[in-house]
Amino acid sequence: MIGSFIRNGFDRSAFFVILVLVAAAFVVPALALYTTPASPFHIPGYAIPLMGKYLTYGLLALSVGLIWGYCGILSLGHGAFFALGGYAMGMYLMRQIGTRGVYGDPVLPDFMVFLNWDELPVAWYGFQSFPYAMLMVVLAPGILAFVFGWFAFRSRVTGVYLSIITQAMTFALMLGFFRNNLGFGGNNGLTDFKDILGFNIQAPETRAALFAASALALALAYLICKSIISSRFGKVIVAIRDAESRTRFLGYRVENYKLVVWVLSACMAGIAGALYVPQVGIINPGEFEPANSIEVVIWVAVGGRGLLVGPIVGAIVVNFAKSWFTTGALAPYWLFALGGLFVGVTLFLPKGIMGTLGGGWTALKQRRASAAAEAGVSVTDTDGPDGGRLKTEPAE
Amino acid sequence: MSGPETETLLYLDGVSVSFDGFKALNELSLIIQAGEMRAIIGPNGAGKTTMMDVVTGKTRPDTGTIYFDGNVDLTKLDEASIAELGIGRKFQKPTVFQHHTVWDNLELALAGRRGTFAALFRREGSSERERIEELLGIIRLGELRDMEAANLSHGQKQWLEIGMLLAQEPKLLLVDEPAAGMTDAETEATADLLKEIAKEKSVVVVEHDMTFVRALGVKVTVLHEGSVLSEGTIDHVSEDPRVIEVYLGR
Amino acid sequence: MRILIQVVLATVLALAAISGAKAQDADLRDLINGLAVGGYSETEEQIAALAATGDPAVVPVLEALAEGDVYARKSDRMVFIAEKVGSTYTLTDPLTGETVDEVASGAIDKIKVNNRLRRAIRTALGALTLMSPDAGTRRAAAEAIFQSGDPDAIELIDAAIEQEQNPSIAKLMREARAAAVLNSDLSDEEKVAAIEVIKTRSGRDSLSLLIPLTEVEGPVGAAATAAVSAIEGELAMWDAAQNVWYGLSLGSVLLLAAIGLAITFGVMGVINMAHGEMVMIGAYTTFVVQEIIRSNAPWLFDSSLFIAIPLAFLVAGAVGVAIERGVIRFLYGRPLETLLATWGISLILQQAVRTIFGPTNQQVGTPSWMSGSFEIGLLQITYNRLAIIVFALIVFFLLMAFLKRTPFGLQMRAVTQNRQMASAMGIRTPWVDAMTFGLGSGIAGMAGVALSQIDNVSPNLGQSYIIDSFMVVVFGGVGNLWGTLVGAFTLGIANKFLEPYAGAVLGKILVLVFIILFIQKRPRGLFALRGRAIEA
Amino acid sequence: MVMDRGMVRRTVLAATLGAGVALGNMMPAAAQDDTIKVGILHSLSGTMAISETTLKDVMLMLIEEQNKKGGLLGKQLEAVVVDPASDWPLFAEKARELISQDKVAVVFGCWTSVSRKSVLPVFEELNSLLFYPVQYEGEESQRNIFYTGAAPNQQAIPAVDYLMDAEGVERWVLAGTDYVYPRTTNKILEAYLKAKGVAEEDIMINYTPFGHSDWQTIVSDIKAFGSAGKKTAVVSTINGDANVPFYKELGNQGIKAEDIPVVAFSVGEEELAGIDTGPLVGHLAAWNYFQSVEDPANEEFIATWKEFTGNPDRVTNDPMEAHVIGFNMWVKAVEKAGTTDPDAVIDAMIGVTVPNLTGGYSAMMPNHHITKPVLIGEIQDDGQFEVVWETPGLVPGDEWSDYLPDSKDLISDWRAPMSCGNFNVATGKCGGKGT
Repeated sequence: MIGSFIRNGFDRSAFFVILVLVAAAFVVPALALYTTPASPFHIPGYAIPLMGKYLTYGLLALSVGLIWGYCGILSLGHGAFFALGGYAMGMYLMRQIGTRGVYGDPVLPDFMVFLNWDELPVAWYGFQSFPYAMLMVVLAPGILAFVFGWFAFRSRVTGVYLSIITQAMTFALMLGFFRNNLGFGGNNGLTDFKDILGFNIQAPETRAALFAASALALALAYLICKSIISSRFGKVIVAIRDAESRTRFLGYRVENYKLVVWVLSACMAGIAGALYVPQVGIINPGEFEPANSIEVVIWVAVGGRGLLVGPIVGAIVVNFAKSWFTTGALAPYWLFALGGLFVGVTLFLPKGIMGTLGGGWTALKQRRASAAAEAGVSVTDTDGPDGGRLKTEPAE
Repeated sequence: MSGPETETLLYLDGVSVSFDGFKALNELSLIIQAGEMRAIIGPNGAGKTTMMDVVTGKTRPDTGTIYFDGNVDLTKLDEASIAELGIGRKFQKPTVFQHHTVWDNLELALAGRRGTFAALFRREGSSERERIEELLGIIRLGELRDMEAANLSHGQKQWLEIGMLLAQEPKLLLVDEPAAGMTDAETEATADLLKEIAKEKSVVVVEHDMTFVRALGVKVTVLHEGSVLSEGTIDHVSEDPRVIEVYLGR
Repeated sequence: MRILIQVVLATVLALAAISGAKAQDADLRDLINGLAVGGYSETEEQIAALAATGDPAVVPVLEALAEGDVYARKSDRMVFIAEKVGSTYTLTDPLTGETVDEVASGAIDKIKVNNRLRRAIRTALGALTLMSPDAGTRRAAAEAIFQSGDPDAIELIDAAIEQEQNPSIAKLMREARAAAVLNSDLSDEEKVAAIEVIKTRSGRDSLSLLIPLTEVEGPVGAAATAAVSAIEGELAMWDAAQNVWYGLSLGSVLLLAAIGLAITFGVMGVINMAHGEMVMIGAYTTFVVQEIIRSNAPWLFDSSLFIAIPLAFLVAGAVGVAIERGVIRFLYGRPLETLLATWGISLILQQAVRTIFGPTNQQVGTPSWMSGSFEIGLLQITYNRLAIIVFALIVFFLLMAFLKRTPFGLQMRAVTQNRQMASAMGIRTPWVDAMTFGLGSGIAGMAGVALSQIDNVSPNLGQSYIIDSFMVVVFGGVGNLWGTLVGAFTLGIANKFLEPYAGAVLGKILVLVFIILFIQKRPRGLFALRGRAIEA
Repeated sequence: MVMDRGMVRRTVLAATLGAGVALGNMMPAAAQDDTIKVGILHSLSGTMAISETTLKDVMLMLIEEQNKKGGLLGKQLEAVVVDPASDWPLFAEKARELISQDKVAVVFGCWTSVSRKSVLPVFEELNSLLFYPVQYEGEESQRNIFYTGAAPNQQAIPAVDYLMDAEGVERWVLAGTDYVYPRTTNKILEAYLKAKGVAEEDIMINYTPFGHSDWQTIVSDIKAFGSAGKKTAVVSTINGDANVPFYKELGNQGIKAEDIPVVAFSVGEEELAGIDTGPLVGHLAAWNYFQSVEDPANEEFIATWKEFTGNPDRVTNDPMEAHVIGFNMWVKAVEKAGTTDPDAVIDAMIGVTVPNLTGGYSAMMPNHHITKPVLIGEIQDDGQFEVVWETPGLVPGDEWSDYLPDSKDLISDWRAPMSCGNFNVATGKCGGKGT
């Protein structure tokens, strides 16, 4: 059953995307670790966590692209799931510090000693165990998404209203996590990590492994998303996107479909957050900021939301541009560039980079097909007023 | 209150709905027999679409009872459950899944399990394919099976929607203005199609086009201001002075 | 009595003979010059000595000292009142008021004052000005003595009360006397009577006088305890009123911030993330207007906001029209994409303002008529908050009238309800779109004028209001201005009633959670437009 | 050639990843030998730009001035400016970029504690130097970081002493933004006040979120708290943006400095530039520098600054002075070491003494904090401060507060042989309170 599910989605384009990601997972670390700086193929050490970060953003964008592009749910609060996953990982990493904190307390993280806490809050129990922490990486965002989605989809909150309350959700969480009393480090968040699974988090090998894990996680997530949208489930969620009440009148429980894809997307975002934190070395409530979540949506739009690969490309392109722009003389102009990008993409590339590139090829293919049709090969019924019209652009 | 009779398929009694003080339905009572085809006409705002909304669970009535197929109380169910009971609905504006192919549209509408888990892992079987082929034949879209629905003509979309309705295998079809925007030839063909369908199922047609209603040749109910104004054959209602006053005479 | 005699004597002398006054003046001049000797505590002693002369002639120098305008000339250690004119200082004789010299800043030393000295000066001035012919000055004097509770002033006040014609000032003076009595070593009966006077005054400052007395043994302590609990009971009642007032005030801020959005988002369906930047542009317009007024026409400063309001409307409105024509008109029917584009615009506008005006806060002054407060019972109402509430309501009702009563309002509603139909009837829909967006933006700009009075004028100004604005509009019901009004005030008051119990942060979180749950119950907001068969 | 959609996707994806790989090659590679690079890590956009942009400008000015004097070790200095955009993870990323890629010799940067915490592991890992110019909560001492801003004992405690002695304050409101600096400062102050005999009920602690703008309730609470018949003062650790509405509300509700003075640790000349200070005259701030300090070095600095920015209205403030001190110390240490090698400079830094802008000298101590005078200033109506009190001598920065139970036994000394940031004098071991 699972096998056929996966086979269903594993077409040529999926094969290539996965191939690129899997290859990157092995080749990039190898180039970083086993070539000398003199080699033309050498990748400098600092670039590894940077590229790993792009990939985790790619995974986050993919999770948003799945629900927005295929189910029409525009979440302005996905940063919350990302951050929750990140916090779960961060809590594990904090517990690994042990006595190496500045106060040397074996159990309590520094910020708790700092605030004179005597014992570990209940929420922190179990996080010294890696499997438990990984479970929470998925469960924390998953449960939040389930509760939120359960109410919202059942009440048929849709469109803009849903977007706004997702924003309210992440905003409320941000305010909450900023509170030092909550016990997650307040504004400073969690930082100064030492080990992951016993390996020094700053070692090049660990970094390479984290990069590889990010690439593989992204490849796996892509494969799962691809399989979902190729299944009948995928057709149903697209149907919901295009005509929700029609779907309902066909007898589909729209809220259940939305809930499943929403929770899945939240879990993916959580995993992205968990991979992000060890690579950037800090998690703090700033990740909950509504502006961050909006930025994710924009990566998706830039890359192209009608395709699964679009969000991944969008996240990588925008963040690469950000890294490049915020250095040196161009730094003051970064926001102009970013703002201009958003306006430009919505106006001139409504299908995003990948949608437009792909659309170009589809159009070309169709033109070839129409040339063939004129040559005598009937491709379509031309009865209706526009039944035989060939679209020069693919519909979204 | 006595229960609805056994051969009655749809039973509305004293149904009222109001929006911000405006009474869209006012004590509407209506009975559709099993196997019956009924045409419903009425001027704009007479409550035709609202009637469909309350039957399909989109709008909850303020008062009144609606029973389906004996003693199933529709006012307590949501759209999906009502659809599963066997009520199919075609919208006024053709509503198909624009970005799915004709084939996928029909496949999605096909009767069967609607659960999320099944949708994730189940693949279509040969009996399903046969049924889709059959439907494609009925709605004459066989050639266009791989075309995206967005690219269909208006008439083709109407047909596709009717096809999707059939795929649901409902006991009762609610059809809202099926002939709107169609050429004369298409209108005629649509009337034939509906008559064909009505041989096996109950059909309620809401329509403005009198030629079309006449072509159907069935019992007609005239709605006005949310309740039944007149009922009978097309000739009977078109001679009813009240009907002429509110509707035909304009 | 000594001081009274001196006052009378000084007045008589000053009026009688200038030659006689000269001798007095010489003594006073020495005392004033003494201000420049030693540190703060020496200066404080000197202030007391000046006050003890009871001579009204020392009032100007004490007032100037409190303002930090008194300097000592380095060459001869003479003390003058100095005013900076251009790059030099004009020295004025503190007693005669004559201009005596003009010196560079290096030639004089400022006599520094700190809070303690300012308090001493306030007390001294209170005693010296109780008999002033100006009612406002007498009132301030009585208030100053009430604050200081200086027992030496009792006799002075008694004399002043006898002469006082104005009953409200006389009451204030009796209260000041009571405060002084409580600090004196007079009999318990006197003190108990004084406690009664202060109890009727009520309020926080009365509490601060009485609370320390509750620990005193005997009848005074008992009376004070009774008075304290009476006042506290009264304050508790007023607290609720105070919360309502704060809620209304916060609500009016939310209303102002959201009302423009109710047009651009609620009516036009544009998810306008650049809305906050329109507010910011309005605030910066106010700043520019005030800068121009400061350098060119300082006498206009009190009207600066009235000049800024229409200008802010025009500037923000013009930016809005430009955004609509340049970007948004290509995106109608794709609301979620307007979100992306306007977010981009907001980033550009923020950075543009940061580039032009710099990243730091800009100073927007408060006109004098908006400063300060008055009291209704124990409820303190600040003028600027009151002005903002009134302004918000005026804007709201003008907008309602505009939409309901003018041809443009009719066209606007026609276009938003049925674009094709409106277009077919000859309405220039693109023009109406642009004007509607301009209207929403312009109103946001006017909100910026008001918000510049209570918040930072910085490039980030808009960001802090955007989420709240969306919450208000969505909570109230999209497309319904009344909903925005009710929504804003409901959220404002709810927030303020939660804040004392839950704290500012938790209060805000609770309000957000409430909105999320409320939207579940009413997915289209408080005042949802229920329509027939809105097809998905 | 016919490409299908999948191939396009693959190509673009590969190209994008490739671009990421090529990141290093696009930037100027290794440091050129004829300049010494100085990294500047301050936010130029986002919420912190309001404070940090000025620090970037002052660094550019200092570097320009140094180059006019002939540079350092015979080389010119070259500023490398990056924008971490008020985004804390981006601070770490940019720090890594400055050190690994641009090969800067030293970095001047950060404002918030969280940005410092974010970059700290990077400086440790890559062994470089960071000069951190802002007053902070203490409880930290790291080998690669030099703290030129005030520790709590160089700001908070003298301010409270002043209020107690000069103003006779007996009742205290500790109001702050809810983050680590106010929390720690208030804990230290609470312990200190209690040690001075202040009763529990005479201390009110209140925290508000970042950017809090509606202060009506809290200001009226302060008024209520202040009406108990004892002289009351507010010790404010309210951060940045929230100050303007706070002070505006104080002015409007008529809280005068003579009645309830507010002493702030995060309000300087820059912050006041956004407020009409008329109603605020007499409220206080504690810093180690004020623009109004009359001293030739300060006057020269202000003149240079105004000329450099081309704006006669630009003010100067305490963190700017910290950068001046830090930069001069670094220059001196490099000259002393004869190299920019981090280890050599870190060793040479300790003991370096340079003039500050208030007429004295500041020295780098073994705990990587510096000695500073503490000044208390009252707000004037022209937006400046007037110094009303100052410590008689210099106060050395104490990174581990004596008033917190977990840190009172800790000291730090980065000289050999101890070379430890958290040495426990009770256990005699390096590494915190131990077990």
